[in-house]
Amino acid sequence: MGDFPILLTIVLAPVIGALVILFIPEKDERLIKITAAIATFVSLVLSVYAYLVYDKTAGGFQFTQDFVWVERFGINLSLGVDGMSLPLVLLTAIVIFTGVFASWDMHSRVKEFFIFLLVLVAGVFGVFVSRDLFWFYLFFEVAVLPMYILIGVWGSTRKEYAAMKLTLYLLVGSAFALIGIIALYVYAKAQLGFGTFDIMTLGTVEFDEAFQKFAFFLMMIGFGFLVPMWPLHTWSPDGHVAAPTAVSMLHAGVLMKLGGYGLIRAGVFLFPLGAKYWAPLIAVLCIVNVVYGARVAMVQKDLKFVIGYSSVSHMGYVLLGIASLNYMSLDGAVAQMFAHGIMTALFFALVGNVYHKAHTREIAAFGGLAHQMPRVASGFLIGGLASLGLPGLNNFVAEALIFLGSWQVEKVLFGWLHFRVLSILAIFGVVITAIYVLRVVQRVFFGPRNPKWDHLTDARGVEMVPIVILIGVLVLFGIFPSLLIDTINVGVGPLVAKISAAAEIGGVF
Amino acid sequence: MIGLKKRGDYAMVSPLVFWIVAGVTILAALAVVNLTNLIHSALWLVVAFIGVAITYLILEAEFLAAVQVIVYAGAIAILIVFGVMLTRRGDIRESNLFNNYRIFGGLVSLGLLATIVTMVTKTQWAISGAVVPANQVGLLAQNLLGQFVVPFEIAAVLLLVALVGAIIIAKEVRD
Amino acid sequence: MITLNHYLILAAILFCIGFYGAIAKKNAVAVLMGIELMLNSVNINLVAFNRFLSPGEMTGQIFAIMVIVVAAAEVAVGLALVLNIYRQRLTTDVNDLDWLKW
Amino acid sequence: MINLAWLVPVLPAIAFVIIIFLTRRLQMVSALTSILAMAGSFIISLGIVFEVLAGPVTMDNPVELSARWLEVPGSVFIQAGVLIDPLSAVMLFVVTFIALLVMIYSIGYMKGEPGYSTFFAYLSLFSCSMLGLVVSNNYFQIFMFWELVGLCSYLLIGFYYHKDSASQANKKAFITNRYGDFGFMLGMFFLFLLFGTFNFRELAAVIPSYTNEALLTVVALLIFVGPIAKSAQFPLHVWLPDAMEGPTPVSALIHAATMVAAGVYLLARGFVLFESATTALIIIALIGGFSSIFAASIGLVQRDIKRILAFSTMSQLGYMVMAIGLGSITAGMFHLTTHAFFKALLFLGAGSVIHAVHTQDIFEMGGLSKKMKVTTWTFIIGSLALAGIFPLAGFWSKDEILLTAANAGEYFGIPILGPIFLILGLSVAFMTAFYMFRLIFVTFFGEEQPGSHAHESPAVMTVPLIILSVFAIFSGFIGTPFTPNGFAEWVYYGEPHHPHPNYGIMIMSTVVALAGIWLAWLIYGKRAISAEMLANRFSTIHRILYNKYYIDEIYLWLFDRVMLGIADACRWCDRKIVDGIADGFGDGIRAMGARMRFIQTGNMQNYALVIFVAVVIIALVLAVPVLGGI
Repeated sequence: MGDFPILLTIVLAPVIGALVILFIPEKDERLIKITAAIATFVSLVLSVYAYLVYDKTAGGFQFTQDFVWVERFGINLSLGVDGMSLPLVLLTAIVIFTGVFASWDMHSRVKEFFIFLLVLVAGVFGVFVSRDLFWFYLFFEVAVLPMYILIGVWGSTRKEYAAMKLTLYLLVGSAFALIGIIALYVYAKAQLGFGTFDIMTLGTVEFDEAFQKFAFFLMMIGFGFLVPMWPLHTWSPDGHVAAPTAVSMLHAGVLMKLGGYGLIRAGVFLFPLGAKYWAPLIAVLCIVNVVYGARVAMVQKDLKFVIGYSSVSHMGYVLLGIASLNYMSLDGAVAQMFAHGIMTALFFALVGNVYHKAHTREIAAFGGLAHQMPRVASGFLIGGLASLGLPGLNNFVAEALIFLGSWQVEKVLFGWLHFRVLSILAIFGVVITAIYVLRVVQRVFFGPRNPKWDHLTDARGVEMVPIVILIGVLVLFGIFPSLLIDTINVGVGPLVAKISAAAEIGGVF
Repeated sequence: MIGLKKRGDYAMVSPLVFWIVAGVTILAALAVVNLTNLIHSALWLVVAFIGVAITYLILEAEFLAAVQVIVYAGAIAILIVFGVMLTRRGDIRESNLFNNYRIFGGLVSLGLLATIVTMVTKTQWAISGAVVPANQVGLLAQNLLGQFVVPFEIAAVLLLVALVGAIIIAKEVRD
Repeated sequence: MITLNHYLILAAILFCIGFYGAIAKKNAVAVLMGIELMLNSVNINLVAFNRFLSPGEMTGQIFAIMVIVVAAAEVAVGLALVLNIYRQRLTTDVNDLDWLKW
Repeated sequence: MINLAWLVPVLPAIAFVIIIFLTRRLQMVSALTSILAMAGSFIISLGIVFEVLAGPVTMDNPVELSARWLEVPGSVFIQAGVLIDPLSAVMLFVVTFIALLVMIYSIGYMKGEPGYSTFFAYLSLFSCSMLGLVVSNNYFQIFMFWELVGLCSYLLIGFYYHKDSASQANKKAFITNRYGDFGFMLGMFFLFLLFGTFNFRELAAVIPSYTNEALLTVVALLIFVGPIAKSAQFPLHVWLPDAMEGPTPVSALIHAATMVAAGVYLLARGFVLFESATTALIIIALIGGFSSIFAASIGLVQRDIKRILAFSTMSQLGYMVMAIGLGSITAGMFHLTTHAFFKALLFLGAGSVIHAVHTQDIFEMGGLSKKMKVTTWTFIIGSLALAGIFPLAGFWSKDEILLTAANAGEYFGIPILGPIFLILGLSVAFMTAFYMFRLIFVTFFGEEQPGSHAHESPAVMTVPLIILSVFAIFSGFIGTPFTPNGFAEWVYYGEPHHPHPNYGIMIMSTVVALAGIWLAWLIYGKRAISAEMLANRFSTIHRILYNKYYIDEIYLWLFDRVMLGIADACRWCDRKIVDGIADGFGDGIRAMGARMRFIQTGNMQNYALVIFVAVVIIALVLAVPVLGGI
């Protein structure tokens, strides 16, 4: 394949798909869906190929391509993936491919829906493959805005409210990040003598301590909105709940990962000192995320809200991984992004399936659904088990690495709160997760047969595609984690080297 | 105005002419604004347009002067009068009244004027002593069809669009 | 001797009068007239600058021509609008036209 | 054979995959697939056992095979490994053997159940996890399989998911075990932090030289939290009785013979750690002993045949934990082995009974001995073994534990401990004998229930019973004080020390057990003493015992009030405070907009005026100063 522009194709395939759909008559829904499936399949195949071909011994950015865009400001469309972004590209490809199948039963304004969906995913791909901060930001905005329309038009329950809330939160967040990026650019320009947005070049700049603290704070808030970090998180459950199935999958599965990825790439990598300074704050907030998110999930009445809050809780682990700032924890953070993406996509695909057929998501309305929908029940159970970190599934590996990593941290916050106490709280989150997951599984799927739901049909045909693929991925990477971790190691290695090279600095607390 | 002397003579025109033309134009403009009869205003507008045309002549831009007379004093003024006629309602003598901004608007205008005048007088202009070329119309044509052909064509399209648009907007809508 | 400043000040006076008309009149047609006066004064500026600063080039005059073209279009469309509004609302009083506010 | 050890867990896993994906509709094929795979594992295990017995593989010289499973350069290296020493060889044999018998038994027991194939798939998955746990060479792997057996337990308890009680029970089992795993995980991480490895052998090399005993004690106790939950020790025992909602073969395999014993196995496997933390060891012994008597006392008054057995299991597990806590992994593991045989036998016998009478309340049974001869006799053999009657298996292993208990004072250097544990052990032995024979007299010999259509179970169920009863009788002989080169020479920690026969303890335990049987006979066999009268006389105690000391109620209250209370508070906070602030921003801006609306008059002249005012101001501010002021 030599010089074949893999990454560019990955990004453009959905765009081309959207363009083709533009010319398909509205009535021909099947063709539209098939086109979308093909477009995303191309991305998926190429992502898998890139994942397999990526040279782990060489490391660094590979499959690079550069297009000069605005020379004066040093903005280039430069693409490339390293061990950190590659799994996330793969994640995106898997989630969108399955997402298309999960929306196979969509029948209103199909054409527009798939066009927006594909544009959205192109933006997400773009974020993960750009090496240029400007494009990183640009792609990010491309990913956010279609979300507003997708939720506002095709959503359910308080969709206008949720769409508006989500968009505003994300835009506020991205505004912070933008300020950070611009400040970074200006500072680096003064140092380097030329302006550039290239991450690797920026990574060579020695930022002074005050600036690092300032810039990392901006990045932390900006991407913290996205992750979402407590207390900036309330957009996410509302958004999850209101969004249509495929959008929920993408949203929880991938969009939130942009935050974690951005925080690592544009935060920790560029400002290791700033990261060390602010890490205690992130650590404290992420524990709130984990424990509090899980607690809130425990008493929700709507199935999707449970999953929404579980995402808040699980993304807390990612933040914990970042806050711990060592090899294992950062590895775990990236792996957790991947694993959680797959897991939560599975959840939303299944809930979407149930909701589409039963027209309600209220937990209390169900019971004994395993009689009518055994496959959905099994899938949900496996998702739930992944969620509570069962070994043999991908999430366990990620969480274990995060915990192991955070366990190594010898910091003491506020002079009395040992970092390990935070780890313990986070690990306790696993117990709470088990409680709410099993509670939902039991109330919805177990129990006596409820004749009210006898008309529901089990997942079959195309509906099985997302379930099978997502579970397959969870199990594969769960049993053979080195398939995933070895790649991530390659990406995190240089980052860790940079962190340990940075001076030690007292934290904010 | 036709048959004036050879090029360069306009510069010799007595300052008096300028003062008269300027005075008339300003008075006409004031009349446009201050009269309460819209028809009168329109007519005084024609006077002001012609005054401007003469000013162009003094500035040795006779092509523009001609265009000014034809387009403004001719076409636009007539259009406006038509507009007045078609929208007439009530007493024509009370058709052109002031609104609430009469005083405040006036003050702002005066302030604006003062500002501009200050700026104008404070600025040192790089006056060029060069002579106005002989064949102005030819030069204009060369420029318009050469260097500025794209704006020229766009202007043409704009006119066409404006024409069509005006027709469509003004057309009676049948229910 | 009539200098550039004289023309500029003349233009400024016309402009301010036109502006006053556009601001302070009730009738939409009168507003249009004010705008025409303003455009004319701008043209005077353009031509005067052309004459005094770079007599060899025609740029100023070409600009003026463009302005005249646009002004013509503007009057046509503007009057059409006024006509249409008059038909809908039976008024030409701009104070009644506050639909920009919701 | 040892080099094939990795196949032992893999074969059932393959069976699981085959059943799930291929043979769900073909019930018998599924069952045979499971059984074949299990038989393969069993044969390999048998080979391993013989090789271990014959060869140079000892506790000090194990065989270890491993592959790289997960690595973060310079930080952590986790292996997928196999560690074969006599300890794991014994466990392999026990697990594969009982799993095989239980699977064969299930062919008959599960006949006609929907989800027949699924059941065998789950059993295979469980076998895979349990065997993986047994052969693990590091803490991390053992933890993973530890959770996986928990999952299988969850799935199998909830096999009758249409029953509300079953779906509640499996949730409870999983969550309770989660608390245990939480502690286990913390302990494991601590261990890694201190020593930088998870591998048992590497740890064994470095732990003894570690000096900070307080820290080691904390680590040991944290790890012990895992076994507390898994082996149903007080206070995390609440799940085990409820787990009896699962099909009976499951109870036999998972909740009696193997999975619940995993906790004991872990203690034995990681004994070097506990041994280095004496305080932890004492606490382990106390918890084991307490659980043992606690469960036995509850077992005295229960009515449900499976629950009685469940409390008995809990009590026996407490015995084993106590033995290990008192420093003898030999005794603990020996009892684990014999207990696995006779407790599986008892459960399968109970299954046979339930299969015949379709009830689990012993007072609704009665007189079954006439109709179910094989079941009755095998059940009695099992009970005798459990009660510890000479010369059955339970006698020898219990004897060894009591011996250990008697030596506890010496071992810890605290003389008072010896008598305490000995009395504890003897009282448990008494209660055990009593409740088992209460069960037997009521179930098999009481009056026949009118309209009972009980009948003997098919051969596929009774043959495993017979095989197990053979083991229940004879398996004890591998470890008697009179056996040369017996169990104590295989499985030991440090130096093998052959037990010397202590006839005093032997006689005491026999007398106590016989006394228990006699009392049961008086009350339930001969009915010389009225059970109702006793229950009324000691009604408070009876009620407390019958309600399992109200532990469940306390937990429920804690969960409802504390857990859910906090959760509700969090939700309220999320909606009202966090979201309130966020929405407040929005509302604030909106209100500001409402105030500012008057600026937007919609009047274009107004707008133009403002624009020009601004122009004037900007010109004055920006341009004029440049030109030299007004």
